[in-house]
Amino acid sequence: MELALPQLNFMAIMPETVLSVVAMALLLINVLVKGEEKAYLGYLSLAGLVGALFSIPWGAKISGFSDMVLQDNFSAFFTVIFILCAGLTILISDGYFKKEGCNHGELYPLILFATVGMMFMAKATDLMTVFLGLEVLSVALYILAGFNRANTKSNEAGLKYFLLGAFSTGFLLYGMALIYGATGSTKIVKIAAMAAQSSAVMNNPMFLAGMLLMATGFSFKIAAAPFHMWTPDVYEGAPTPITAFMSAGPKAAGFAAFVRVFVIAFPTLMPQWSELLWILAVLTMTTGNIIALSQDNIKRMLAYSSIAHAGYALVGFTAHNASGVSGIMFYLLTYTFMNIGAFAIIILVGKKGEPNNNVQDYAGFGVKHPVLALCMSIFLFSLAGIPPTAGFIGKFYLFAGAVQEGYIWLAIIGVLNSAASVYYYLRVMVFMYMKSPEEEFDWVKLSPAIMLCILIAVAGVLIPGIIPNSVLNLATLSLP
Amino acid sequence: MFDNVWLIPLLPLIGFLVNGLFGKKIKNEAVIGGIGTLAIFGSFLVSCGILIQMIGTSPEHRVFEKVIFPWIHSGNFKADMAFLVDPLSVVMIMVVTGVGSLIHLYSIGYMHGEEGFYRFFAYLNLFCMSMLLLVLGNNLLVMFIGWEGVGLCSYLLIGYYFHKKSAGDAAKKAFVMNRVGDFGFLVGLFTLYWWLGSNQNIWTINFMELKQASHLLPYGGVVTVATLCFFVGATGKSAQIPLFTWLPDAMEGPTPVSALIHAATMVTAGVYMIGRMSFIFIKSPDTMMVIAVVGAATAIFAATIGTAQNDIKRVLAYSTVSQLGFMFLAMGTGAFAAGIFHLMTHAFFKACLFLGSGSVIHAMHYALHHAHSHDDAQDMRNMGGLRKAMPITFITFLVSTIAIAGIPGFSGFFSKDEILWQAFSNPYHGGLNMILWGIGAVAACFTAFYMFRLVFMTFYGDCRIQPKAKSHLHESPLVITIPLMVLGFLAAVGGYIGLPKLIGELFGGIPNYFELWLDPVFELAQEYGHTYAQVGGHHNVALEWGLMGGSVVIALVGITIAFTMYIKNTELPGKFTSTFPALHRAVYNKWYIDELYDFLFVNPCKAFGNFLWKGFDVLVVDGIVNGVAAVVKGWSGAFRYTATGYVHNYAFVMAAGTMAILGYYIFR
Amino acid sequence: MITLHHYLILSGILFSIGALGVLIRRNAIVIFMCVELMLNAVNLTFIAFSRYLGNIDGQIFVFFVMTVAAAEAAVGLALMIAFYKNRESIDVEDMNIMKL
Amino acid sequence: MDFSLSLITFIPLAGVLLLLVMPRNNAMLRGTALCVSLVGFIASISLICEFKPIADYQFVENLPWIAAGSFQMNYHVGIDGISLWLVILTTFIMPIAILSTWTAVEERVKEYMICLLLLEVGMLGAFVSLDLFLFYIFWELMLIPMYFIIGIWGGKNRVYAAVKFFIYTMVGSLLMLIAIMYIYFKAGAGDFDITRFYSIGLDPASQTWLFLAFALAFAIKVPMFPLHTWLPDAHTEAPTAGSVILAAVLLKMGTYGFVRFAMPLFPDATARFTPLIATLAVIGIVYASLVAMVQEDVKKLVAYSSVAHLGFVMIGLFALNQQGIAGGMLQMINHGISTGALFLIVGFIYERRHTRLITDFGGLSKQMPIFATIFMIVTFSSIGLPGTNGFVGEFLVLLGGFESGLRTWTIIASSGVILSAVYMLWMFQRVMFGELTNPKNQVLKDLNAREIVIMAPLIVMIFVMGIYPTPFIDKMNPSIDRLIVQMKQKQVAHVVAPVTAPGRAGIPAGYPELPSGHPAGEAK
Repeated sequence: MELALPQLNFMAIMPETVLSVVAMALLLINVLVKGEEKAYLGYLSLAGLVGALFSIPWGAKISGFSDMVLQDNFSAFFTVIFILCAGLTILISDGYFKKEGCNHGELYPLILFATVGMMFMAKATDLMTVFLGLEVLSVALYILAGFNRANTKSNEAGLKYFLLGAFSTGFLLYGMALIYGATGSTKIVKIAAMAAQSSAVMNNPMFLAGMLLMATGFSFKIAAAPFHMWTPDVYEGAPTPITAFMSAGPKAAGFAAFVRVFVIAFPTLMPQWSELLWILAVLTMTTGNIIALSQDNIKRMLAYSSIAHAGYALVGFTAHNASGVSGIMFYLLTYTFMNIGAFAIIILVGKKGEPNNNVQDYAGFGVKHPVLALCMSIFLFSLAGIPPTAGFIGKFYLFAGAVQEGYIWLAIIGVLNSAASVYYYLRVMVFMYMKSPEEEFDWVKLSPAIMLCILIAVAGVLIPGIIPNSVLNLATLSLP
Repeated sequence: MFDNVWLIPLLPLIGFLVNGLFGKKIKNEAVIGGIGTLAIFGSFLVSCGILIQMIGTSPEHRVFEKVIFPWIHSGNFKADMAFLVDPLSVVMIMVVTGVGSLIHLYSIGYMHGEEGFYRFFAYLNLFCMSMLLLVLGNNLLVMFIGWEGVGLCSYLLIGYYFHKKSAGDAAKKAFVMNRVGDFGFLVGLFTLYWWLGSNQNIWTINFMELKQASHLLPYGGVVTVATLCFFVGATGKSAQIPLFTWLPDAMEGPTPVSALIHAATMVTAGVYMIGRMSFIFIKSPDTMMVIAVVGAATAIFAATIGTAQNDIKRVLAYSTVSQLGFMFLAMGTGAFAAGIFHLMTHAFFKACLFLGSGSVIHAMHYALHHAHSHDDAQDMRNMGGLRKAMPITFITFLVSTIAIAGIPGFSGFFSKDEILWQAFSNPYHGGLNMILWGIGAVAACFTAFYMFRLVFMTFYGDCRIQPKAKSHLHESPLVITIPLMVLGFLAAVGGYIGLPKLIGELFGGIPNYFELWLDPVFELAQEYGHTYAQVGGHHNVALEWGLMGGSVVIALVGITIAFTMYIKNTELPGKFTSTFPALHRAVYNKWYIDELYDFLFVNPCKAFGNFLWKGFDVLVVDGIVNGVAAVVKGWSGAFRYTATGYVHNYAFVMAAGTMAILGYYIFR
Repeated sequence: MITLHHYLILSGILFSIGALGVLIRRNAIVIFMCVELMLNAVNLTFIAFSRYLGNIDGQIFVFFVMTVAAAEAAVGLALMIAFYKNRESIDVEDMNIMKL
Repeated sequence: MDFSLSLITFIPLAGVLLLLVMPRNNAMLRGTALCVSLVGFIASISLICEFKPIADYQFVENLPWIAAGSFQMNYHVGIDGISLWLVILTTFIMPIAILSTWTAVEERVKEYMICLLLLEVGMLGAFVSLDLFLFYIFWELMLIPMYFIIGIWGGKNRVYAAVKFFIYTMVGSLLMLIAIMYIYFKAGAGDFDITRFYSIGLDPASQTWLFLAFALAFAIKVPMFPLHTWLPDAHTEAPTAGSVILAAVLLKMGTYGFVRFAMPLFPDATARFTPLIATLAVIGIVYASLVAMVQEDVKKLVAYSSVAHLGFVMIGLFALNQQGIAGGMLQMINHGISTGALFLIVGFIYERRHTRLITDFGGLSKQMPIFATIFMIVTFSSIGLPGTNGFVGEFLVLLGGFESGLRTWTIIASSGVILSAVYMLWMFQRVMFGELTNPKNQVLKDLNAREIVIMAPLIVMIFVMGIYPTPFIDKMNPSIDRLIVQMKQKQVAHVVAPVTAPGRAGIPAGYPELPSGHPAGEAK
């Protein structure tokens, strides 16, 4: 029997290859070039990212490696999100790590590898690719979380993330195994075909259990309610640029895989998982918002806010119609801008070793640095979902999707949650503007990189907020 | 002359604007006083012109309307700023502008040296403008502008001495009480407008249109409701039983104010309103009875309080309330012309009495001021024997007192006797007439008693003024005494234009010109009245003579009692008060009405307000709002402790979560 | 005769032991070993299904799982060493600086 | 397609950009802000001249804005008789409010002016937008500057008041957002144009829920009785200019919302909820008046008085006849002028004495005569004395209420006329009359030229609208007629037309035109 050569059109994974090559090159350069100055590594990695950005084959629908990956608009849109997220993180990390004194060159390749992992998750049409992408991303993130070896908090964050990450991968894999057992294939298209074909498969409890276990695995990754416990500790402990990266990139990747796998592989189990997501969404939003109300540490507060935002995205996912899914994609893009922008300002305000991450330490920031405080306010208003910002448009589309599908009560709970979330976002502004400054904030130095990042973030929040046509159309075009 | 009727209210308005805006700069009292007086005197001349022109025209078409500009037009509701001139309004504008001009002249002298001189004349002119609007308005809304305008001006003028807290309180009390009346007026207006509109599809509040449509109104029913509400408005404005306590306190204002507003013009607004809408009021017998009863009750009630007051202006205030009671009694018994006639005569002699008392107070202030003593210049107990010191004031005061007491030959007798006779002989209230006449007669007796008590205490007897001050007592300047003389003359002569028919025949058939003059206005009302009047009102002449004689006797009885108690043996009043201490104290404290109102309305409102604010608003509503926030914060605090920091706890929660999901779905 | 169900039950048991191990044990390394146990249980399931279904996808998947487990081991132990250097203990009880 | 409306809405935004680039010299900042608002006002005067008294929308602009997924939102703006005067009120009040900050605010003047101008953009946008989504955007946009104004430049516990104000309004408006989405899907494909939503025939059941969602958002803003507690806090803590705009315009957003959105969109639900809302309004009037009576803080008293005044507006609106709605609209503008003036007055004495407690004042009228006259005129306008603007509005509201089915409510409400006299005059007497004992009061200066220039236009408007309100009413009548006919038609249509066409078909064609002006329906 002759060996049928699988058609491996590399065009499908062109951006990933570019990034991987650049990352490996950086690793070598880092070893060869002596000297403390690591900034050039940053610029090179940015160049790599831009290269990857231009190599995305828009509009085409190329499935590579015998249906292991599928490069379509959906994954292209998410790839843009990942590249943006990585780029912004790199911009803000140079100043931070120099200040913290752990300026190791390996940071940039790790970020690039994590981005590659995310891209694979976005284009995976096979459970194996999903698993691989997930693991590449997670492993890179475990190291990044514990990057600041000297700081015990960073160590603890890395270790906690590792243990719980591995634990959740176990469940994910066990789910994949059961699905494979029930349907005989790991290709999501085939799974759907098998399930539709024979009702035996469809109501085989193993099939349902597999789907549920996979759901828990993914929920861990996007920090949905019962599986969110790790998020606050890891976000607080990890170095701030990495927290920014973790809060935006991997969450989007988790959603990409979650959406693609569930929408394509399990249409038959739609009622079950839609109801599960309904419950998860309510739990996630409520837990995230309520605990965030009484948080003093701003990083921990943003951690719980990111849980809440995962909940809002889940609302869109529960209503798996066009408006819901495009809402998720638009929302995750703008969420990247808002969150990384906010973390950029936290980096600026933070001193070495981050002693002053409490909200109270922001007293009088509005008086001392009006422009920076204004940017922070824009990010916070966008997180809260107040109209002129993109956050509002995103939330509008998510909840509109839910209302269209008839989940009125879900939308109402979502809306009440975002009203509650307004309180802790306003609380930051209260300290910034309405309290008299105790300190001079003179240690806040604006490096050109951070300024660029903040500018891009502000543009990313306001422009889609006021004229969201282009981005929204792109999102609606690229449904899975 | 009819065309420029709009000049009448406009001139005082101009006077108000000039004095109000530039008064502070002019500073010269004569100029300010001059502007004020000329403004009102101008309107008086225009009114005379209109009166003469109206006398010239035949009675049928003595009605003239002039629209100035469209005020509120919304949907089917139309209200224009427009004036109506007919015999009733001519009488009123003559009274208002005539007495008004005299009082303006008087106040130039009286207010001499006051610090806010220009402010006083500005408000006085504003008051005249509002009163003229009220009287000339051709629809209910313009009348309401005047109605509230006079309320505003009485607030401003009573509170003229604003540094005195009592003046401020009195002003506020007056305005609030008027406002209660206005509330009644508004509700009445709405009921009438709504009922006529929705049932007969006539959407109007114009008097003439209402008159044409009045035949569609039923007897009683919605008309009773509307007219009762209007009557509440009237009681508020003309200080009748429920809402009269503000008038005595209004004496805090300067005396010309009391004379103009609280004697001659504003308080008569209620009577005018009933007169103007007589064709509606007459259509509900119950309201007419209520008006008559309330009128009579107020007359007797206020008269009793008047007897025990020591402040000269308070006695006159209560006498005004009592005389108004007579007017309402007349209106209630359908004798509209008699009511308006008494209104006119009362304006003359009451204004004269007030101005006379003002001149007395003025002189007392001057004297006590020089003697550097601080006893009250208005308290009759430290006056006495002033007739020699102030002859003109004394004579005019005496003439007016005789008029008000109802001594034949003077104006008071003709108008009051006419009211008593109509009360006795009107066909509407059957058996009640006797009681009404009786109350009226007793009230007339009381009136005679306390008026002459006042005269004897101030002008006769030994002089109780401070010995040092006695030498400084002298007559008020001419500018004060001229209005007194004119008013005194009018008080004496005013009655003859409305001679009752009975006396008219005696002197060769002189008709009752006043009634003839007002006939076209009230004949529609009489016509409606006859439809339900009991037949056979007894009109025999002998009875009328007997009653007239009776009322004269009553007046004389009152005077003699006053004479014996205050001239012959002056300790009689002391003996009387000691034998009935409780009665005296009750009467002196105005039957504790003010305390009753405070107890019933003012304090409960304040307490309820406090309860609502502290109790409901802060505790309940804010409690709920902050409560929800606290609950959410509580939950947040509680949930926060779930993040224990231990990896195994987190792992446990994850495992539990997975088990729960699996269990829920697999075994469902 | 050993049927598919035996394998599944065995892997289920192995998986639960691993999971319980993670919950109960306090030492980081032991926890990691338990996670490895869970992954191997999954491998067993894959092999059983692959044999039962007759196609080799499952076995390919096992290779991926093993390589990933190895990578995770390297990273995990590195993190534990770093943690040990700072805190002289890799006991999970000490990992609670960040709470509430 | 003339761009006058967009011009007026976005002139203040241009002003904001201008201010951003200007150096921090306070006088220049205030000057530019004043000029920008004056230019806005002059531009809006052109609106009045060109406004034709016809029923449908004028100066309409309709540009496609967002067209993505299943949604289509347009930048659709236009005004008719109802929203014209509110726009004018906004542009009229802004220069006055800005002028009043000359001595009041010293620190961070640039941010203050930016917040004020942004607030104006939000308000104008909300009044002119005919696209429900666009309205919601501007509705929320207003909250941000107001939050900062109260929060940064406010009084003692300004933070509590600012946060309470923000979240209170936010909760209501978010529920409205859900209702907007629901209507959009009920109305099928197309944009968020309200005229399109007017024509869809919603079934009474869903109408109830939607009406409640809308009504809650607007009731919080009005504020109606149980939801009003944020107003006294917001007012007492806000700086003078902030509370003037809050009272003059922001409260009208709620009543405007009822007239423009809640009532025409859900006629059946409006008919069903009229008794409830009338009851709340009446309670609001009496309750707020009683509570105002016992206040010690002048600003809180004026805040409660505006709750009472807006209770009148609500009764007017829900009377659903020509006089009632015209009266309600007039009362909105009157309240804007008289309460705005009252807050300015409280601001003046606060700037001089830095206290708002009534007991600290007394006998001011001897010390400050001009101030006394102005204060008196405004007090009597607020009480609703004939000849001032307050009376015209109140009278029409009560007349309209009496004619419609709300007779008993109107009688209780007209007792509010007495209560308002009580608390206003009691406050006026305690502040202005009485002995000038307090030494601090004896040195107070009277109003300076700037303050008189601030008050002059308001006093003029008080008398102009009181004596000659016809031009205001004439411009409103046609659009009010259209609103009434539209609502009556839809209510009757549901009763008469048997359920032939499903809700989507709207009114059966050829329905006879009801004679406008005659209050058909429940008046009999």
